Amino acid sequence: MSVPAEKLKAKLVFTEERCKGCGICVHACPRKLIAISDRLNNQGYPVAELTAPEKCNGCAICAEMCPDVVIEVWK
Amino acid sequence: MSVPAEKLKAKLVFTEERCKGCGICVHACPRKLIAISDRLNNQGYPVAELTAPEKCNGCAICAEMCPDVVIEVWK
Amino acid sequence: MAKSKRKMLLVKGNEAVAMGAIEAGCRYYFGYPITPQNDIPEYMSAHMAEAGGSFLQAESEIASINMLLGAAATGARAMTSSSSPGISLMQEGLSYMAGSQIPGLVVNMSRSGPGLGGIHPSQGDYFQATKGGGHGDYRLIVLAPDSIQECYELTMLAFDLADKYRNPAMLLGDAILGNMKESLDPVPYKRKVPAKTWALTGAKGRPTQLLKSLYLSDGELTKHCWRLDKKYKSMDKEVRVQEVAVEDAKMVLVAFGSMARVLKTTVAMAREEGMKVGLIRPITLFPFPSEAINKASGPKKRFMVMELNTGQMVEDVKLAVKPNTDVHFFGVPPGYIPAPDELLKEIKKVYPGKQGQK
Amino acid sequence: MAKSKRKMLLVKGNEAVAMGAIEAGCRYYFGYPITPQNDIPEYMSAHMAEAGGSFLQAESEIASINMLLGAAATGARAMTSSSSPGISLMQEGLSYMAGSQIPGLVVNMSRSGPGLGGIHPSQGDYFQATKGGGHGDYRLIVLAPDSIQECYELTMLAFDLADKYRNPAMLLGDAILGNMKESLDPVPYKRKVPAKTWALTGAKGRPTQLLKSLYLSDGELTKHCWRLDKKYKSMDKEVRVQEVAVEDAKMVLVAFGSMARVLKTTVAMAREEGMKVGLIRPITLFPFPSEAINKASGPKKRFMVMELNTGQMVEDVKLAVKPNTDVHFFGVPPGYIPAPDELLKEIKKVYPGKQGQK
Amino acid sequence: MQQVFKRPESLKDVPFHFCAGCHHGVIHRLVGEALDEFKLREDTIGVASVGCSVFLYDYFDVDVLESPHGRASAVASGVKRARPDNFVFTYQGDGDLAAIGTAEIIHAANRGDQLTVIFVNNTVFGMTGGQMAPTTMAGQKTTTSPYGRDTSLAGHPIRMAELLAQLEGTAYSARVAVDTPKNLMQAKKAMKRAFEAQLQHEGLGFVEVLSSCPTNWKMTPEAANKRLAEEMIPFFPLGTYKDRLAEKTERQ
Amino acid sequence: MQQVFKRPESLKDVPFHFCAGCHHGVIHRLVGEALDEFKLREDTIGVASVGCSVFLYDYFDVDVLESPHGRASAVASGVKRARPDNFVFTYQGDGDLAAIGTAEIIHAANRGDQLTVIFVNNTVFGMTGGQMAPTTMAGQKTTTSPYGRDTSLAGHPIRMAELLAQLEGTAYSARVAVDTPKNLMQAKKAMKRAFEAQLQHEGLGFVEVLSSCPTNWKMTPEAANKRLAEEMIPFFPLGTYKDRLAEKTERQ
Amino acid sequence: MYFDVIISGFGGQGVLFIGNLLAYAAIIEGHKVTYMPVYGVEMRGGTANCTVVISDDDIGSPIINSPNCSVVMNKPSLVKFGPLTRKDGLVIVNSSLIEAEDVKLNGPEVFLLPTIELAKEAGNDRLANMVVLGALAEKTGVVTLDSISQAMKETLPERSHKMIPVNIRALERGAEFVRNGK
Amino acid sequence: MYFDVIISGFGGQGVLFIGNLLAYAAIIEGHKVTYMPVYGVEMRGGTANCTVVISDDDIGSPIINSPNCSVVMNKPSLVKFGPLTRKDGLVIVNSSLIEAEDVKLNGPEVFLLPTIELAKEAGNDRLANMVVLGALAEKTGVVTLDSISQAMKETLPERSHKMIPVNIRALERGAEFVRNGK
Ligand SMILES: Cc1ncc(C[n+]2csc(CCOP(=O)(O)OP(=O)(O)O)c2C)c(N)n1
Ligand SMILES: Cc1ncc(C[n+]2csc(CCOP(=O)(O)OP(=O)(O)O)c2C)c(N)n1
Ligand code: SF4
Ligand code: SF4
Ligand code: SF4
Ligand code: SF4
Repeated sequence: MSVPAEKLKAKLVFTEERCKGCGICVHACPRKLIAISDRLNNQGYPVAELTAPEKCNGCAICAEMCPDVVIEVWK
Repeated sequence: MSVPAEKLKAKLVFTEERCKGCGICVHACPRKLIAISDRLNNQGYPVAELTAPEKCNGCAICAEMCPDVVIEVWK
Repeated sequence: MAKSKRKMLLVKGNEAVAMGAIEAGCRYYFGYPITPQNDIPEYMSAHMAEAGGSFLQAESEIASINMLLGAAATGARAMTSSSSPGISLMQEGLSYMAGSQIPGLVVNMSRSGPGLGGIHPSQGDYFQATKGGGHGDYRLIVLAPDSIQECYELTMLAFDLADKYRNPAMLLGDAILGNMKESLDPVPYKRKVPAKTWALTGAKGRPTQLLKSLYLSDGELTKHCWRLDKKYKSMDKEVRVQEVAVEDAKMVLVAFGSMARVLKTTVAMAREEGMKVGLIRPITLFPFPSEAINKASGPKKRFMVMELNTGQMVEDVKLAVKPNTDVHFFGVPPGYIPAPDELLKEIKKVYPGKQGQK
Repeated sequence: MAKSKRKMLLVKGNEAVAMGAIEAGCRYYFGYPITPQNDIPEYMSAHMAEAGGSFLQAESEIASINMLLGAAATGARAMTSSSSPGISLMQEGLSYMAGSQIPGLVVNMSRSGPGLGGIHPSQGDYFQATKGGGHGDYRLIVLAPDSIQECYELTMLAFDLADKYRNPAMLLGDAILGNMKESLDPVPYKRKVPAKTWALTGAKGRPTQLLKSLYLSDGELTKHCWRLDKKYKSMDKEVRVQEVAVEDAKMVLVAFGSMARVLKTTVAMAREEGMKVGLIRPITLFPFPSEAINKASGPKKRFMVMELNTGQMVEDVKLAVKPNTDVHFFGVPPGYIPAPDELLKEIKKVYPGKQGQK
Repeated sequence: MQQVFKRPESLKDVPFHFCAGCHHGVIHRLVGEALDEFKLREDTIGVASVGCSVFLYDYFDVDVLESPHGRASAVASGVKRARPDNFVFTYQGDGDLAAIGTAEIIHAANRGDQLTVIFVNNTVFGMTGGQMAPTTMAGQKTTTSPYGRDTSLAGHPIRMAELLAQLEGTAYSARVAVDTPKNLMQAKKAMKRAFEAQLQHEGLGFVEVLSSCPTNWKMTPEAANKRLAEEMIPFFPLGTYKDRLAEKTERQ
Repeated sequence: MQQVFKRPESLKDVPFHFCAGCHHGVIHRLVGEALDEFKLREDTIGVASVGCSVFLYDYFDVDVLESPHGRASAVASGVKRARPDNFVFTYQGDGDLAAIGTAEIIHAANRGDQLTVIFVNNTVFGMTGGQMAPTTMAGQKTTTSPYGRDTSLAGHPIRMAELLAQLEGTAYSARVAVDTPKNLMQAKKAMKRAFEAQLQHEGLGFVEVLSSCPTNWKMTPEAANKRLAEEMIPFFPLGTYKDRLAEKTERQ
Repeated sequence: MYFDVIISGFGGQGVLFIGNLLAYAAIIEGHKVTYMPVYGVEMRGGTANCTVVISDDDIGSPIINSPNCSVVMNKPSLVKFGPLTRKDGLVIVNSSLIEAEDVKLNGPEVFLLPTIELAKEAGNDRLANMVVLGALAEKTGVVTLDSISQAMKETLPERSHKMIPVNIRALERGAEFVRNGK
Repeated sequence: MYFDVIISGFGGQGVLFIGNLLAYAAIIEGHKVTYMPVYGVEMRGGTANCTVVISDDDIGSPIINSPNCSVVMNKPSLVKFGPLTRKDGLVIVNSSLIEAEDVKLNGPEVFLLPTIELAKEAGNDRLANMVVLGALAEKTGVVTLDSISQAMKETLPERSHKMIPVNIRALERGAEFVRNGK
């Protein structure tokens, strides 16, 4: 679920199949830009997503904290 | 090998069969009154003896230090 | 195992073992977690204190078996439980308990080996349990349940036999028996615990006592070993064995524990098809029911030993049968549980008079 | 074991083992002291560094076997040694080594059990060594020397077989063999160590490697166990056995290690008295020389198994003989070593055609 | 744009089997990052212990050896003696290292074996279903302390980082956590120090990582992180208990 | 005249099998005296370890249980759980307690098991012929360190009294010696304290006694005592490392 | 009388709970029964299953390789257990999480059950498992809903008894769906 | 050719040393030989013994229950091994430590040897063991003194070689006493 790269300060790529919906990124994000969606992946977990890509500055704290290395960050 | 009790300040009794001639009592005695004799016991050890019973005041340090509980002390 | 008016419970084999132990007066439990028997320590941690006893989670299986040695030496009924790798770690301690003639119960809800293996049901510890996995000439009393009711009742019996013979006893189950639930009639324990005059309780008003396995002077240990050997031989009278349709059987299956359980269905299927198949299920693995097996054997009988391993008890069966009895083996090492009809296929391959027999 | 021009040495069995190991390229020794094998770690501590290897006194036998597992996993020749109670503590580790297919040598200079027992020579660990004292379906390669020369040469062979089959090997001696001195011809090691492509050495320029015994997915472990079983069966070609005067023997003795050694004198005595007595000495206890025993057996033959225990190898002999062979047992549990003439008396009791036979 | 965060190369590109929110995943990644940083992937032999992290070999792209439960340090000591030029690490839980493996870690540390030991303290036996560990907090309910850990019978939680720091052969010992970004940064540093201890032949490098086990704590990942901060850290203080490299630098 | 020194009643009237000058004998006597002093002979269950002191039962006139090498503390923990009203002590060598028995003593202490542990540190494995122990001094020659203990491979000697003092459940931990009359008097006091720790249900009482092994040190008893004073005591300082009873008294 | 079923799904869907209830209900009705849960490490990673065998004869294996009936609560369970089900058997599919078109089994009868929706209707969408149990009982007749209710009373701790009514409603909703097809 | 002997005494009397020398000397003379020392815990408490068997055939047991020859260096050894010696055997008694009247054996020949006195004469009273070895060799002829000297050279570390001459003198003194009775 990547967000188009143009005119964004940063790009986050979620490997959704690996997300376990644990919500750690949700709490970690200093700007509260991540939420757990209603979407279930094939493992049955509701997956995390970036709610406001344009506000993300790519601090990568979510990625650092994610136990499942779900998020990759470009800047 | 007990020393006659009369007119002595203290009495030391060596259970000679248990003496291993280790010499610890010899070094422990503050007055240097104990020596290892030439006598072998049945275990083959040369046994310790009190050389000058009249000088012994029964401090019992030899007895305390003897690893084989060979010496009993009366006072 | 008569029906009763008590409420039937639906419990796991592991729980049945723990309940049986407490009912039989076991008051000290020492153990270290390992799948597939964790319900036992978990049950004990919840219930031992209210029974007036003590639950201690040890730092390892080595500590467990040695704590058991200590507690049992005081005359108390005590136990530990584990599964295969953990039981391997107890071998020195078991040898000491046997050598010092200290009773006590060790439960092995065995899992699959060798090594870390897995947590599948397995009967790969038969040799270890019955021949002595530890050093020296000694034996464990080994009981092998095949139902939840037996998990409960044989646990009680194991304590009794251990005390009677002053020898450690082992209850040998597996991952299936430990984890499946079945109905249990929790019959009360009624036998008497023998007086333990040898127990260490402090020398108040009596000479001091000593429990040890060290015998250094000339010939002393030789005597001790023969004394133990005599004791082990005398256990023959404790043999327990279940026979299913053996009398007229042309082909006799031998299996224990879970495997025997599955084979009971297979025997019924075979009988329905008109094949004279029977089953001998050793309940005591040591002492081994050699006599029952010998009786059922003979040059005209076909035997088939079935185990969840690559072939262990089959040796004891071969040693027990009459000369020229044909003994086959079918093994399923851990990782798969064959269904009754699959086993029937194997039986058909060697059923006497059938096509394809070997 | 041909004579040579090398200087004959007068060394203990323990030393011969250590010398053989270093000569065969063993460079890592891990061990914990225990009588009667302390000369092995002592020798190693003095000589391993100069051979370019490393001696490490472990904190326990459990640490020893696991250090051995670690060192051997890198492809190095490595070993540990101990005696009975210490070997009991290694059972979990041995099962892991076998399950992970890691070679390595474990020397058991066995002493008397059960428990602390004593330090007398004993053969009470036969079951443990050959049937697997640890959990699960696995076997050790077991070699049993009966002389100092064999202590040296079988140690070398044990390394070779371990490497060839990727399985732990055990040298099973006893307190006599470990502590007696005899002349030794220190023949040089000439065989090649096989390449160990499976070894863990860091994944430089190759895919990563893994050594493990855990097989969790459906059916995987079943396959692994059968693969191991096949390997164990294939070891049959490695059987080594010594036969003494067996060809025309009416009565065949079976014994290993020290006991076999003493019996060689007894056989000579019996022959002098005109009795046709022979001896089969298994040198490999696993694989067991069933074929040799089977060949020598038959309804007209009398067998007598003699062991320094209450009866262990006798089971394997009974499993090996032809139907209706008469197999007797004479055991001497630890604490006493019978002299050749005493053993002759026992033999006479059952020698065929003699008075008093059973 | 440049990639500023990516999966370390020493980790295989596969999903973890850990429960949702379990810290094992982060800790794995930190180890992977340290392996990358020191370019050790091809020189490493990892030693897996038995616990939820038993599948180390599924995740790390290095040679791996499985060890019996609790014996990882002894296994690693054996590996390192035979391969002194390889980098050798163990990854052990608190059941593995602080219960059954106590003797092995104490003596590996006391000998100063050149190993890096990652110790994951989540106050329970995770893999086997949440039984009490030596690190379980006083009063904590687990499946084998259903009424809470009774310190009068089971004692108090054991502090391994402090204990091992006492031993001569320990070159580095620290306790860290990965519950907050700040703690995580500290954890990264500690991880590297523990690597350096071995790389510079100073002795054993030890990092205790406080970790959550939402499954067995029966908590959401968020609540678990909170518990870690509020209950565990006060009893298990974060910090460096020994750092021989730093001592050396100071002396110079 | 009055008898001012006699064999304690808790010791049987038989000779010791120890070598000439070996301190095991004195230490046995001190334990016997403490048993007498607290009138514990009939309430005691002694746990013998495997080492030169394995024949405990030949000397002490109390119920005795033999344990496997290194496992005396675990065995004693089992005894004590089943018989909380008996006095339970172990007597262990440095091979037994500080090598193979490390995990068992650490966890018995950590649990605060109500035991009294007498630990005899003579820097070698005595019974098996003088091999290196975890307590062997740096550079010390033993049968398995023929060139002297190499600390770079075998580490430094381990200090058990200090290590155990770290653990919550340890109520008392001290190191004493019996090489001089003065040290012996201290040892007597420590012995009693370690008894009291158990008698007052405070936790584990531990006394490390520095001891000589003339046979394996290959020294005369006199030279052995000298070595003990000059080499051992500086590395293994005598003293009380923990005393919860005293702490309590102070607080009161 | 003989019946066996494998009930499978994510951890947290309560499949072990309903398996246990089913087994207990069968005991109440006087049958012999075995219940075998997955255990140990297999529970990590989030899937769970259990096997229940109900019979009037002694039960041999509590592990069934080819069940008469499968209840699959999620897709991975369908993939694993669907094909193992006997040709003449029954597969109850949680159609709230599994698309009908993904169910490609040849042989067993497939019964689609919108568990979450029905549970919601009964008052609590987390009771999808009870909906399934009700449907299973109704569809196979192996035990009555009454026995299941009874089993709940006997096995649930006192403090959970207040939850029984809503559970029963969910049970009944499942049964009703079987009867009415809606 | 067959010979066996048990040599026993206090620890420190050097009985293991001379047993080993005897065995090595026999190897030098081309015989087969076994040497079996006591080991382990038995060494505590101060007694030691070893068994040497020398033969031209393969040697079965290195442990002998009834030796042809016993050398007893102290009283406890006499008590233990004297009576085990074969009736037609030989007991060499260290008469420096054992009173002649204490030797009550019926059967074996008893040979009294004042070892300490003879050792003193040879130059070092601690070499009583070498006196015994010399006497044993002379009395039984099992090996020559030359072979024993040779064995010493081959087995002693270089740094001890300077002690060889006085050891040889003690050996010879023992042999001489056998020859001359004084
Ligand atoms: C000898 C032995 N005993 C017990 C076990 C069972 N076992 C497996 S993992 C484990 C403990 C897991 O806890 P921990 O080490 O804390 O790791 P976590 O799972 O919490 O990461 C235990 C006791 C085993 N495999 N082997
Ligand atoms: C499992 C096991 N390993 C090893 C031994 C051998 N062993 C007996 S006593 C001992 C150590 C003795 O040393 P220590 O404990 O220091 O006591 P000391 O003899 O010096 O008093 C050892 C290693 C044994 N009996 N059991
Ligand atoms: S932290 Fe990772 S696994 Fe957890 S919800 Fe966020 S992206 Fe998913
Ligand atoms: S201290 Fe005791 S054993 Fe030693 S010499 Fe003196 S009396 Fe004898
Ligand atoms: S059980 Fe606990 S430690 Fe194990 S993976 Fe799950 S959350 Fe992590
Ligand atoms: S060997 Fe050492 S510790 Fe053992 S009795 Fe002799 S002097 Fe004492």
